[in-house]
Amino acid sequence: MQTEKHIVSAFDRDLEGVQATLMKMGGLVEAAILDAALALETRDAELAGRVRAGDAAIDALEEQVQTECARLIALRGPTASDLRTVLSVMRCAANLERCGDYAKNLAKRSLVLNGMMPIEGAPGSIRRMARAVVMLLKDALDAYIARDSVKAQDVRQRDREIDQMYNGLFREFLTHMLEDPRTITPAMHLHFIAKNIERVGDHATGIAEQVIYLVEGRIPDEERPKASGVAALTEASQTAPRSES
Amino acid sequence: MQTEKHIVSAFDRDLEGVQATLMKMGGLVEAAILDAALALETRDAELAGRVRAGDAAIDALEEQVQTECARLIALRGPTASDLRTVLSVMRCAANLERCGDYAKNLAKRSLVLNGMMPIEGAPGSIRRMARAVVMLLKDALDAYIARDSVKAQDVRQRDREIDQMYNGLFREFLTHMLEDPRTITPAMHLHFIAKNIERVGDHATGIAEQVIYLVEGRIPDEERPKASGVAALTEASQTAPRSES
Amino acid sequence: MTDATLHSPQPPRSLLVADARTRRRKAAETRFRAYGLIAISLGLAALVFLLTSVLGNGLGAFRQTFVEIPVTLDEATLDKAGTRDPKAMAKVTTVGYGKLIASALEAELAAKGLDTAAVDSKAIMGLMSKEAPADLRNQVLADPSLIGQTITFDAAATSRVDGFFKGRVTLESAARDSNISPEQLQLAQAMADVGLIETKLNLWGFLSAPDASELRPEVAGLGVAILGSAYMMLIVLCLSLPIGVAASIYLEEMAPKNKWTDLIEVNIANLAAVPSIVYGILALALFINFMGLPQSAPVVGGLVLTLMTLPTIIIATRAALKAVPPSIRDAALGVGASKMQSIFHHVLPLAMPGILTGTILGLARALGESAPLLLIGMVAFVKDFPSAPPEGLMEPATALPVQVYQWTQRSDPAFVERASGAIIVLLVFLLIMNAVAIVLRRRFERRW
Amino acid sequence: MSLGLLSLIVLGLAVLGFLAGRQRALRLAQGDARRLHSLPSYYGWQVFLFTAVPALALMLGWAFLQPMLVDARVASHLTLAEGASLELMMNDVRRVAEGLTLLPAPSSDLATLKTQLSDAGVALGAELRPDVLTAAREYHSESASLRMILSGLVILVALAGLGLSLARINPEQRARNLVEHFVLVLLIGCALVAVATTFGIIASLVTESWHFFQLYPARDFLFSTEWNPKFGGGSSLGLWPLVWGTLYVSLISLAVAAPLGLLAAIYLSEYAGPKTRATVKPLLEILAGIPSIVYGLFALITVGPLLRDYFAMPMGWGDSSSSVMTAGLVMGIMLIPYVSSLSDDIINAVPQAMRDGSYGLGATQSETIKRVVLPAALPGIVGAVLLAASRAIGETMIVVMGAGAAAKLSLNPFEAMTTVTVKIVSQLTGDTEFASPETLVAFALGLTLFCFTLALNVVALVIVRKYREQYE
Amino acid sequence: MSSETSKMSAQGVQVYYGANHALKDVNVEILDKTVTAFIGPSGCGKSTFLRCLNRMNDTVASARVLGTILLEGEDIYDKRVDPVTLRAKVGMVFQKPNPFPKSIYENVAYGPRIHGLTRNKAELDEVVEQSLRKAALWNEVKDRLDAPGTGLSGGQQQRLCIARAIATSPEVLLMDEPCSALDPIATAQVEELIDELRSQFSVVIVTHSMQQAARVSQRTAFFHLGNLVEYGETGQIFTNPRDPRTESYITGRIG
Amino acid sequence: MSSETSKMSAQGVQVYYGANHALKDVNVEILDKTVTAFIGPSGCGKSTFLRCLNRMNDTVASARVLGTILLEGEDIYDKRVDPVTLRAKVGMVFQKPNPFPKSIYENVAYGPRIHGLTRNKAELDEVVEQSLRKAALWNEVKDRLDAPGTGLSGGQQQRLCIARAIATSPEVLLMDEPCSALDPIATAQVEELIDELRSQFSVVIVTHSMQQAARVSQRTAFFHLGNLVEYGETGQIFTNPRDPRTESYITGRIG
Ligand SMILES: Nc1ncnc2c1ncn2[C@@H]1O[C@H](COP(=O)(O)OP(=O)(O)OP(=O)(O)O)[C@@H](O)[C@H]1O
Ligand SMILES: Nc1ncnc2c1ncn2[C@@H]1O[C@H](COP(=O)(O)OP(=O)(O)OP(=O)(O)O)[C@@H](O)[C@H]1O
Ligand SMILES: [Mg+2]
Ligand SMILES: [Mg+2]
Ligand SMILES: O=P([O-])([O-])[O-]
Repeated sequence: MQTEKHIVSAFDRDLEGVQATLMKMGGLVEAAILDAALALETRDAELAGRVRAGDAAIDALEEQVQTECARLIALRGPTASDLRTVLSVMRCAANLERCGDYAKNLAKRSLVLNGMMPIEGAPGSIRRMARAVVMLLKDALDAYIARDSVKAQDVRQRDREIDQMYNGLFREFLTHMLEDPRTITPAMHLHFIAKNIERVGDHATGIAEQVIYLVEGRIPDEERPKASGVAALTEASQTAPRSES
Repeated sequence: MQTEKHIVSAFDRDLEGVQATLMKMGGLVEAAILDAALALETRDAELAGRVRAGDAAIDALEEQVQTECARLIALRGPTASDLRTVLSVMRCAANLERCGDYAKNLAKRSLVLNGMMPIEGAPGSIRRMARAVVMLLKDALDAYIARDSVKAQDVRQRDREIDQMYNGLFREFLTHMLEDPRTITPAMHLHFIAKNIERVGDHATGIAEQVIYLVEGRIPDEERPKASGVAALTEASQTAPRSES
Repeated sequence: MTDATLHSPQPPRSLLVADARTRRRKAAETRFRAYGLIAISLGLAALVFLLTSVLGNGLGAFRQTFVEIPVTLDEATLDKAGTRDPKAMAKVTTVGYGKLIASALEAELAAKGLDTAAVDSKAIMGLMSKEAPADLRNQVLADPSLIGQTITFDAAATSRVDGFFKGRVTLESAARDSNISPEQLQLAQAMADVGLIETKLNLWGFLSAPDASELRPEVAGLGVAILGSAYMMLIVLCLSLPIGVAASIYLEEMAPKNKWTDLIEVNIANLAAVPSIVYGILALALFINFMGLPQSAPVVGGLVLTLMTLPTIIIATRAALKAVPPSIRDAALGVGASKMQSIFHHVLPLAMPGILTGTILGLARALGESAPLLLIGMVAFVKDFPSAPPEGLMEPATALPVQVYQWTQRSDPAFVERASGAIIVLLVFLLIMNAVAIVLRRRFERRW
Repeated sequence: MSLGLLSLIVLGLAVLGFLAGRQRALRLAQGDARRLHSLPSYYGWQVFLFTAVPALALMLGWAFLQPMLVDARVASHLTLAEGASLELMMNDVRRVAEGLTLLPAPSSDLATLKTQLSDAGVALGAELRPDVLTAAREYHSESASLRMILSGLVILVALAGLGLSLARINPEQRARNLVEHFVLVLLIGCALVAVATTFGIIASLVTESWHFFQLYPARDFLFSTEWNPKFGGGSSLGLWPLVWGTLYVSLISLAVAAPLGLLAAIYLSEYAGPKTRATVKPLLEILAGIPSIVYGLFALITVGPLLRDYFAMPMGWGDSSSSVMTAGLVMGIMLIPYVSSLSDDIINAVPQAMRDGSYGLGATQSETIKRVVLPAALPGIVGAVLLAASRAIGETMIVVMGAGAAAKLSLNPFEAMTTVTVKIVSQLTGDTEFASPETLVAFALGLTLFCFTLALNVVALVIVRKYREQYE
Repeated sequence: MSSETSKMSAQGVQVYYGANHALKDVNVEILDKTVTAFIGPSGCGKSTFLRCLNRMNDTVASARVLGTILLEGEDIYDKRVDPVTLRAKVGMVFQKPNPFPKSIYENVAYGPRIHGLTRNKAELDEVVEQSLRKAALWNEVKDRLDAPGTGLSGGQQQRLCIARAIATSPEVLLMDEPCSALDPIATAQVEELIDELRSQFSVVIVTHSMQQAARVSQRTAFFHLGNLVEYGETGQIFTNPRDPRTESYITGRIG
Repeated sequence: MSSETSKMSAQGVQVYYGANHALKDVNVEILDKTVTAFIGPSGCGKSTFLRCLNRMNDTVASARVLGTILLEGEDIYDKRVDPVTLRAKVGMVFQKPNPFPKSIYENVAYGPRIHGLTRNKAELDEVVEQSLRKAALWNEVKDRLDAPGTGLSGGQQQRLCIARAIATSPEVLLMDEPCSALDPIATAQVEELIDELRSQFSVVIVTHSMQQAARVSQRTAFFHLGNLVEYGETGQIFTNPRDPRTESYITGRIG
């Protein structure tokens, strides 16, 4: 990455502007996920409603970032690291937007769950997982800001932990369902919620990969260091299918 | 969109090349989804294995499209419709790649399901849904090739049908689970499979939106015409939460 | 495409081997170069030949053989009243002075013990220019205090004696010559041996003296011619520079580009190439015949040379104006200068070196021009200096190149030497003017 | 009041006007120049121009008209003797009148007056005749009074211009525009001088030739091959021997100058290093700067005898030192730089890109010159040679001094021949009387010469101009 | 970013060169404190229109301008308007840097001098310094104001020309391909300067380089065959032009 | 896309203009049937190096070239090599179109004529036609081969110059900013042509426009201050350059 200024400073200005928007988006998404998880735990319909409504703002920001980036490419014709920056901003925004969607979905499902039988401990577990994944997202964004590829690698590693948490929850909810058929419907929702939170982790990894792309000019080879490939699958075949779902 | 040639034909050549790659990707993805659904129905482990292995090719193609597009932007500095074309190709490739992931996941889960109790009629329903969604995807890609925004709008409308099919399957699997707790684990997998196929529909819609972006220069306002908004949700709250999950 | 058919017969050639064709081409190259060198050498040889011929013939004009005799300016003969009143003294004619000189010379010869038997006293006086007495008279009248003193008087020797010491006249040629006898020359040789006759530098005399008649080439000088030329140049400069510059500014900067200005342009280019003699005819018909200006006057010469120089100056000025890039004009107009302001503030000052160079070169050409002057009567024999301008402009004068022509038309071969000398003077003036022009151009040359 | 003093006064007034105008403008603007339409000095210039120009124009016009007016009035006093020309007498009158102004106390006695006059430096050829004296007196007083009137008028005009233009000043006045219009008119006037010159040339040549053809049949002039003027009358004035001589000399000179000049130009612009070029080019141009009189002398005293002694006499071709060959050779030397300089410019104007293009294809230098540069420059070079030809035809001094005076139609280049210009000079120098065909024929010759060179020049200029446009 | 008040307004402008109809019914509002770029293929009339805005076309004998052009509501083609005064208000910078071959100081001081804008030397000095500062040149030349302007580098020369134009405190600055004779780095500096100038002047720039128009302008006008095809916000013109001809030109399908 | 055999090879090339060390130790392999672009800031030595490749620098008295340059293995600076023969093999096209002021036919026929490449008129006609075809000009000029080359438009002139260079069937074509004097549409046509020529020749192009280098070349060499900083595949240079100086230049941080 270049640290000097562009000769024409307008480009630097534009680039900084769009990255600031991206960071704002990141903040909103993090808050949305945490809020949604809180709403689920506290059965706070009003908070959940706010999270659902807030997604529009995230969507709008994403659209703004995409338009700005397209404009930047059209007007400035960036190359090399500049181009990578713009493209990575676009991809990160797409990642964050999707995370926003998950938060909204979480909020929606938490409203649905409010009307159902609560499952002991589950919302707490969800919230813990949400907190962990938000930490991951935050770190990915920090790594982005700092163009810190080491930290980005770390994020990619830590996504495995999220995967493990998800596997744990998968089993937990399955147990509940088997134990008490009345919990089947709410557990289904919780299943989907957990899956979505796991996906947020994947998107954080996606952002971390953009950092590496930015710094090194190439997307890292394997999509992400996997827990253990086929072995994990056979194990998971009994529990939860891994990741890229 | 422009129909005339560029003065420098190399750009046209590049652009056509990358779009051809995209179409090839589309073909692979469609086949993968259909094959995976077939493997599920026929419990054909070998076919499922092939689908899983085939995803690497799709991923490679996606990476190729992304690199080519970045290169195209760096070398040609496209503007206006050219830029939109390049950006839409990048977004479509991301969409298709994700669809490829779903196909792979379907294949993986079908392997897992092979070892479990079969659920009557479910694989057939899944396969019907998969066929419908592949039709949708095909139409979306056709609309892309033809830059046909009318057809793209049609794709967006038809995504509702996929959503309805998914809702139907959701209830069906839920019934199975409630009726026979032994089916809970396989039904969970089927749930996720159905959800993923529904997501393929969403991605087809995403491609259709890119067509509209290409032709009209803007992403259509509401993400997609929804079945009925809040009304659908309250209904779905008892069944399946809609779409953006 | 049928690429295969293209250049198929050529076997691949190595760079390192020169084929016959290449060698032939190299030889042609060398030959061609030689032709150019030969042409230049011939041109330069002609120049050298011309200059040596002129110098060889003309340098002698700056040296003059003088008879040096001590003359006692006797008050009794020269100023009988003793009042030193110039009017009274002017009554004594050249004849009186002639006698004085003759006696002084004879006395001196006797004193030096030279044998004058072979020549009579008239012949002895014949060694000196017929102008000598007048010369002495002028000296005395200019400085009456000399009367009573004995001064060393340098009397110009006649052209034959002068020629003898410069090698132009020999004893044999003198034998065939009615104006000089071998005996006179032998006497002159003897006088030279004792220091009575000496050939010395006579630069000032040659440059300042007026023309002299056919019989006294030894005292003919360029004074009137130089003055006449100077007057004419003054007129040319004062008229052609402002008019030329003004006309150029109009034509180059102001005039609309249409058929009329095109015609004027061709007209000016043509005027520059009209033979100079045609201008002479114009001057004769217009200034002298029609307007009644006096013949032989510098004013007429000046006017005709002005007309001749004008196109040159206009062309040079327009070239100089054209060389100022249009961007300068745009720049001035762009900040709100009017057209006139842009021209007078920017274009003209920038073009000035070019204009001046052109003007000087035009003047130089005018200075060397003779044909038109012949026609307006400047070939007349003029012995009197014209007075100071402006009156002097109307008085008869001659000009350097015409003076040359005049002298070549005279029969005495001594005038050939004078003519060549005059040409050297003319060339020196031209050299100076051209040098100034070159310095100007070098100094202010601008590469945009 | 002399014209010089008068112009000084007018100029003085104009300078005063400038200062006053500037001052007044500033005062009207309360000292703040920004309120004025134009810069203050433009108001000054406006007053200056309105003061000086009309007054000076009046003065100049008057100066031209006055002699004619006075001449007309004075001529009536003269009794013209048999055979005497009015011209000559008027000259006397003017001289005497001029002398009268110089003398403090002119005597009334004719004889004393004459000595007085000659003492004052006015030498009179003939006796001073009484009618001449009266005429001179008349002339004197007429001139003096006219001069007085003129002075008064001029100063009045200047003052009027000054007053009027000062009065018109106000801050909104577009002084700059006014001044600029005024200057433009002056510029146009100057540009017209060039036109007037051509007009004057044509008019004088045509009118005098017209006089000639009234005295001498045009047919004989144009078609006769004999030139034999006799001042007693009965001359044959055929043009052809002169034209032949002119062309012959010009041809020889071009045969010398064209190849030498062109080759020299090629060498200088293409082969010579900057140092050689910087020395040789000015050296060659010296040849063009040398006045033709010098070449004339060179021909007369050096080349002529040389050719005669070493070529003509030994070969038995003639024994004249003046010859067509002498004049042609010397003129050829003179013309070398005309050809070389112009060709050099033209060759240099061929863009370097053209040469690079050729070198880039693997051409040698001489191939590049012969196949690219010269063909490109050819029209320009032709133009240069034509201009040199025009110069050769119009050249006077070299032929006057080198070619001889015998009008002949001969092919032998070592014989003396004569040219149009030589004959113009010989017919018009000396005492000229504008009444005989022997004198007037010079104008017809001049007209012929003018037409010849005009045609050549126009063709050459058109070619050169076209060529220049090619690369612009 | 830019206030949206109109500075100049061209209404139905048509230009003929003799019989050649070079500009056909052009309507443009030049906004205040905005960089407006004119783009289009060669010979489409960009420069012609630009030169209409300060009546530089008056100097072309064959040119005939119809229609109205208003500068702050006043018709600049009114008979009472002196083009000389107009050009002080609507400054111009040309394709090739064209400093006068005088000192840097004199270059900048020329405009104020001929228009009599200052009352004394101190005021003039002040104007010169301010203009050079605005043109981002002061620091580079402040120690050699007496050095000839032609001795500066190309980019500096162009900035000097801009300073010279600024010195008459114009309201609009017209620039006809101001960077086409400069190397890339000097171009960038001048572009940067244009970007800064926009806070104080309306800038109108003709450029052959679409990239440049994209970089420096907020508004872009696209000319084609003497017509104003499209005029709008630069981002929109470059990402989503309305007229297919603009689209074709921008994406390199027509020249 | 392009075969990877080396056509010309520069090894340790150094150029001095008098005492000015203009080019420092440049090593480049020019590949066969490939467009190689030289980019870099003004004065970095691009043209200098280009002109070393066909010894056009021989015409500059002060220039001194060290190092070896091989054309198909033969040292072109060998004493036995006649630059005249070399230049027929390594053709050159210049910045400004410079057709000879002759007919179109004569322009193209010039090279074959001076090198005696054809035996008769029919062969020459054939060569001219083929060259014009390759230069994508044949259809535009086939009906007026006798018209002067200078009467063509700028872009056509440049293509004529290319045809002229092709006519001696060179192995390498050098082009020094061949489009900088052309308008965008002509530029595009010439770029298109360069793209086509690559199937038959090695093309080396110097350009100031990075966009142009990106568009037409397969290999790019970046020069800076007389050094060859980076040389590689164009896509890589423009998306992911290895040297930070290249990166800075490409992204507009140094001029
Ligand atoms: N002084 C002139 N006399 C006659 N026609 C002119 C003149 N100036 C321009 N034209 C014509 O007017 C039209 C528009 O020219 P203009 O210079 O405005 O184009 P442009 O868009 O600025 O082109 P470029 O990008 O080449 O500068 C062209 O057809 C041109 O030939
Ligand atoms: N004929 C010459 N004599 C002396 N120095 C020269 C000559 N040609 C070039 N140079 C110097 O050599 C260096 C490299 O010049 P060169 O022309 O190769 O640069 P370039 O990269 O082509 O620049 P540009 O992009 O401006 O054409 C410069 O410093 C230049 O001043
Ligand atoms: Mg959303
Ligand atoms: Mg270069
Ligand atoms: O983001 P997904 O719904 O495709 O996992």
